[in-house]
Amino acid sequence: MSLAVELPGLSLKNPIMPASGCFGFGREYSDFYDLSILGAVIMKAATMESRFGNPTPRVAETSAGMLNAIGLQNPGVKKIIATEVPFLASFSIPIIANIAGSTIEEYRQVAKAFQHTDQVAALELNISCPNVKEGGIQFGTDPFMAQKVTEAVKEATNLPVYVKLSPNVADIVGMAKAVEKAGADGLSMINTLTGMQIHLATRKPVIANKTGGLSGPAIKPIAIRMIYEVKQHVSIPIIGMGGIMHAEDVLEFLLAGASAVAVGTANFQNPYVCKEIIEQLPHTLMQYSFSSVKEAIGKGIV
Amino acid sequence: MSLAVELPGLSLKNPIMPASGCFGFGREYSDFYDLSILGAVIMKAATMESRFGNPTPRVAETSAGMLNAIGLQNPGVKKIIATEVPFLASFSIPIIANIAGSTIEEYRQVAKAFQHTDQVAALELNISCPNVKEGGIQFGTDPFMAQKVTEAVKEATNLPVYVKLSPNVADIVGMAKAVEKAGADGLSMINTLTGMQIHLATRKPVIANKTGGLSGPAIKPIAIRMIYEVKQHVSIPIIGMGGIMHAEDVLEFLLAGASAVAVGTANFQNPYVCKEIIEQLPHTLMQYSFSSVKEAIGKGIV
Amino acid sequence: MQQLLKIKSKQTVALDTVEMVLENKAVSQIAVPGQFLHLHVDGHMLRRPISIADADPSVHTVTILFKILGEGTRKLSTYQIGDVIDVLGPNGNGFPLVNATKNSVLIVGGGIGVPPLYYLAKKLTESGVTITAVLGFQSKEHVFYEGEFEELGKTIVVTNDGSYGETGFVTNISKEALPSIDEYYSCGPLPMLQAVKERWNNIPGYLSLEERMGCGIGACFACVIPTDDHGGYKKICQDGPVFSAEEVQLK
Amino acid sequence: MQQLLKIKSKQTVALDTVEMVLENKAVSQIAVPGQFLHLHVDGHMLRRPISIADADPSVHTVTILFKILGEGTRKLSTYQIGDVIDVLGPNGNGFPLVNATKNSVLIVGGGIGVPPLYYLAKKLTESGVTITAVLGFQSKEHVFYEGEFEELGKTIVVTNDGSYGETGFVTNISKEALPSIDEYYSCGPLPMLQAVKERWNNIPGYLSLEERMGCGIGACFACVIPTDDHGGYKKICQDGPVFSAEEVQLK
Ligand SMILES: Cc1cc2nc3c(=O)[nH]c(=O)nc-3n(C[C@H](O)[C@H](O)[C@H](O)COP(=O)(O)OP(=O)(O)OC[C@H]3O[C@@H](n4cnc5c(N)ncnc54)[C@H](O)[C@@H]3O)c2cc1C
Ligand SMILES: Cc1cc2nc3c(=O)[nH]c(=O)nc-3n(C[C@H](O)[C@H](O)[C@H](O)COP(=O)(O)OP(=O)(O)OC[C@H]3O[C@@H](n4cnc5c(N)ncnc54)[C@H](O)[C@@H]3O)c2cc1C
Ligand SMILES: Cc1cc2nc3c(=O)[nH]c(=O)nc-3n(C[C@H](O)[C@H](O)[C@H](O)COP(=O)(O)O)c2cc1C
Ligand SMILES: Cc1cc2nc3c(=O)[nH]c(=O)nc-3n(C[C@H](O)[C@H](O)[C@H](O)COP(=O)(O)O)c2cc1C
Ligand code: FES
Ligand code: FES
Repeated sequence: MSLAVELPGLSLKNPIMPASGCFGFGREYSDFYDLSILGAVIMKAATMESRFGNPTPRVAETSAGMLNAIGLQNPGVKKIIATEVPFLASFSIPIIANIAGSTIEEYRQVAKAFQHTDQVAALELNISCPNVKEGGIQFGTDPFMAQKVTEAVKEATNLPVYVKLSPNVADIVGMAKAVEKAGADGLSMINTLTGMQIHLATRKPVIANKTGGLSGPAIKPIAIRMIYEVKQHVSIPIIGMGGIMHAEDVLEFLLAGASAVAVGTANFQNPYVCKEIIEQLPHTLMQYSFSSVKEAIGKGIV
Repeated sequence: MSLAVELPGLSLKNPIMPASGCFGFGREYSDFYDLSILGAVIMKAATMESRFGNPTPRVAETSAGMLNAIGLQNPGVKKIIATEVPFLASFSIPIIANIAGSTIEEYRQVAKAFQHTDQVAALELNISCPNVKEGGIQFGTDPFMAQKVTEAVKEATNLPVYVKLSPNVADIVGMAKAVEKAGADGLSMINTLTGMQIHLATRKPVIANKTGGLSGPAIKPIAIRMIYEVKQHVSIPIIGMGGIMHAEDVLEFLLAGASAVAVGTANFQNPYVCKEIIEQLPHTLMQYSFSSVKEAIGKGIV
Repeated sequence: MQQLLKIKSKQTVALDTVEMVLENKAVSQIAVPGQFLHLHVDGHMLRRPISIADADPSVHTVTILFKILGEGTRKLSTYQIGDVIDVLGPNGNGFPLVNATKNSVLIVGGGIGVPPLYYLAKKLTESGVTITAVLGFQSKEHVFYEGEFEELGKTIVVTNDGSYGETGFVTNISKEALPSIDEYYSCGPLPMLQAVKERWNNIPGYLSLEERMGCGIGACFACVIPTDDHGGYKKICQDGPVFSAEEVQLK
Repeated sequence: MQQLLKIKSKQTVALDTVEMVLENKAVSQIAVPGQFLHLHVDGHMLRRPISIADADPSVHTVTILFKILGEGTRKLSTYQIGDVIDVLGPNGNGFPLVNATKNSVLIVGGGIGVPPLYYLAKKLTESGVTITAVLGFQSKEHVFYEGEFEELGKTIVVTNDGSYGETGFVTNISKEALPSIDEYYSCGPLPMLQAVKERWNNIPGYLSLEERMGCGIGACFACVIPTDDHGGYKKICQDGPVFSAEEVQLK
């Protein structure tokens, strides 16, 4: 049973990676299991300077999901390269750096900064974080802006660039095509849907930032639909995510057209989830008569 | 404890009504309880001619939600007026007719047809059904088209018109403003989010129509967010819906800015759900120190 | 109607196949063969339709059998004796019980379509009808209720792989192996029902159909089946699940 | 670490307040006062952080007390003796146990902030420290563990409405009613902690803080608290939940 997948810049021994922002820089989860079993790891978003992020509360629980508005808290790209990348590199797995910014210029700078390490295999361009006020949102919902920022980042780096799409749009195919045209090497989808919860006793939003990003199994049908639609209109590979909890979910994403997947929220409920999925995946593929991961990609498209 | 709410054309003794498509024309649920306790009832979508709808399977279960692609099956507006409206009218509750069509002309005709009964109190303009292929989707995601169809329907009827918005858009406020400008008397939000589920064993979408509309508690945070945002930018009232299961959910919708609510998917799990919510609501309001429904509307907006 | 049914006994009768005897007076008194219960399973949005496999009003019991297929039935199989299940039902219309002149009836069941036919067969034999049962299963470990049917009439078990009884499909049974029959009743997977309808197209037959359901009571239009090519339809949950073979189009 | 803890006993100790004694050797051996368990509750996406209220390695038990507030704690309260809870923990750092020279310690607890202080008070008295406990509750029916604290030292119960003990807030207790103290430890709602920090700002104090959590282990940045005005921060789940009063900004 071969779990391996080849993507631009990424030789994955299996298609499972923790999603950005849901695994920090891996330190805490390395206490639970040996991270070298992972297909790859996607780091928490990096910005040029360190950011504190949003006020708390930053998370809320919803039915089969959660809201978060961390607000891109991170120690800044230099510190990430100096201390976090080497730590992750010690596990000999491909490292994907999630990059964010408030302006196209910041995106470009962060991308450039990652040229100063050879331990990062690819960039994930986070144009879809709904929790940054200065501009993040418009990059992710306007195809023209998405194209601009993708072009700028492609110019600044020689690493493959996976553009992470926002589901908060009417036409996901249009967004995907725009960034493909701009040179994206792959797509990451989906980021969170913008949501809100109101606390009855205090009569105000639970999340201090008011709105937050909805993730978890609740959004899986939306992720599957968007990947299914986009797969038929682009020729770059898709890293799929949104609500994955089990190996069966991974197969559903592969069938919809994802070539690899990221697991986010599930890590909070079960810190071993990536490990368990990697162990279970061969059995699940076999159960549904597949002899490799590659064979399943896009097979659900009718 | 006053539960009453006054909306354009609707004197509601309480803010609870079954959502369109989730209660048929009330006949089946009238075996479970006396429908006269309801604040109002929203009928299943009416089109000009009878429609068979989509092939089956038409529903699938998801985490804390479901997908449906019924495809506007209905006996046509004439038959609805002849047989269904009189049945519902016997319960002396305001009847809201949900109208749909493939063209602006069909919308206009259906709206006009409802002039032939005086038993319908308002129209709910379904511009957001994701399951009609010929055009429904573009009315719901393009503010210009939404405005056009709203204007056409307003011209064709003297009943108040509630425009039901699709959540499958990047800018819900823009949609709301467009239909308000076009003369909408109120808004209904939200309709379902487009989703998909892939059946692993058969390797194809569970729903014969491939995609379906996601409803249920999974989408509640998105509904709350959209209502919260829209409420601050329009002056017409909002009928809120999306994942309501309990009286607490109703209060959350009121706090977000809804003036009344509709309960959809929950009816399938618990046919008594509207009745139970109506009975529970006064206690819930009291528990959170409200002395009427009206008092709670929009109180969560900070 | 909505009722609470208490689990009185529970046993595995074949591979992944669970029989539960449930207690509820009202349901046991009104249930007719072919009707189903729409079961709420904890943590699941939609209810699961499961046929009534037997009912005994004298001891207030209703029996169901289900196959563990997905998450809902898996969860249901973890329920313990004494636990209570919230159901809507009995829903739908049952099999029309034949009038006395039709005295030889064929019962054709496939896999988890067998359970409703057991209650039917019991009621038919009680009213003096002779039944012959052809029961198809994937393989030996899936076979159940053979003994129960044998007590009621001639019973032929068929397995697809030949690991038990006859080999092949229920429609492979030769004419000679069957008595002359006046009417048939069938429940099972769609391809089987299509084959059954074709093979016995010269005699009246009744089919019990399955479809994914929302409400289970006729309100949501999830479970329709076309009755003609002009938009005619029936709802499986409300007008069925049993239909005369002529009445519906099996796509 | 992830562990399964079996419920050994369960009782309601005050209005909506449940005490559970859980069995797990490893956790009972390493838990220190102030640490918490991150509990998985069936059907809930996020885990619930609950403090360790006591631990006894000799019988492998860990005690928790929780207030039924929302759906997760309500569900947890329906768990039965013998059921098993999946937890991460013990998480975070505990209270720094004072050195022997500091021999008079004030314990200030508010509501469901009282439980971690009980385990702390036990450990402190075991090492020869004199403790004085001021425990605040909403009203009489919310009071719990008064007897348990009295066994360890002078204990003053305060209720907001005066229905039991002193009336008002924990910070209303007059100087005269308290011994001279070297250090304080506090856990409770934020406004109480602010008032405590202000009132006893002349002596070293430790506060146990609460925040909504995602991972509970330091990976998601959900539970940060500012340490200065220049972007400095700590994570409550990993660096806390106990902080020296000087170290953190209580907004
Ligand atoms: C009228 C009727 C009577 C039935 N009687 C029986 C019976 O006696 N014993 C038995 O084992 N099964 C019976 N079935 C099939 C049974 O409903 C499904 O096997 C069951 O719903 C699957 O649920 P799950 O949670 O295991 O699967 P999941 O895949 O988790 O279910 C997801 C959703 O799909 C629906 N679904 C999946 N498969 C089917 C199916 N074949 N038919 C209808 N809905 C489906 C579920 O109800 C649920 O809403 C009957 C179906 C119908 C319509
Ligand atoms: C370090 C720490 C120790 C705690 N110790 C205890 C204890 O010993 N006993 C006790 O009763 N409570 C304790 N709490 C508070 C407890 O975590 C919440 O009361 C509980 O999570 C509420 O869950 P719920 O399902 O009842 O509420 P819901 O409102 O359904 O919870 C929804 C979400 O919000 C979170 N949440 C809600 N209120 C709080 C809160 N006050 N603090 C943190 N998260 C919250 C929940 O964890 C969950 O993720 C502690 C909190 C922290 C951070
Ligand atoms: C707490 C949290 C923090 C996140 N931070 C980031 C981030 O920094 N950058 C990013 O691109 N996505 C971020 N995401 C989105 C996830 O990477 C993922 O796209 C999304 O959560 C859907 O997957 P899931 O349902 O498996 O969590 C975050 C999600 C969560 C829940
Ligand atoms: C089976 C089903 C059928 C529906 N049919 C219609 C419809 O005909 N017209 C319409 O405007 N909305 C229709 N809806 C959408 C609901 O009215 C409602 O907006 C949506 O389901 C969100 O509410 P809920 O989560 O409470 O179900 C349908 C929803 C479901 C689940
Ligand atoms: S399941 Fe709703 S009409 Fe049959
Ligand atoms: S809860 Fe995730 S960092 Fe503290």
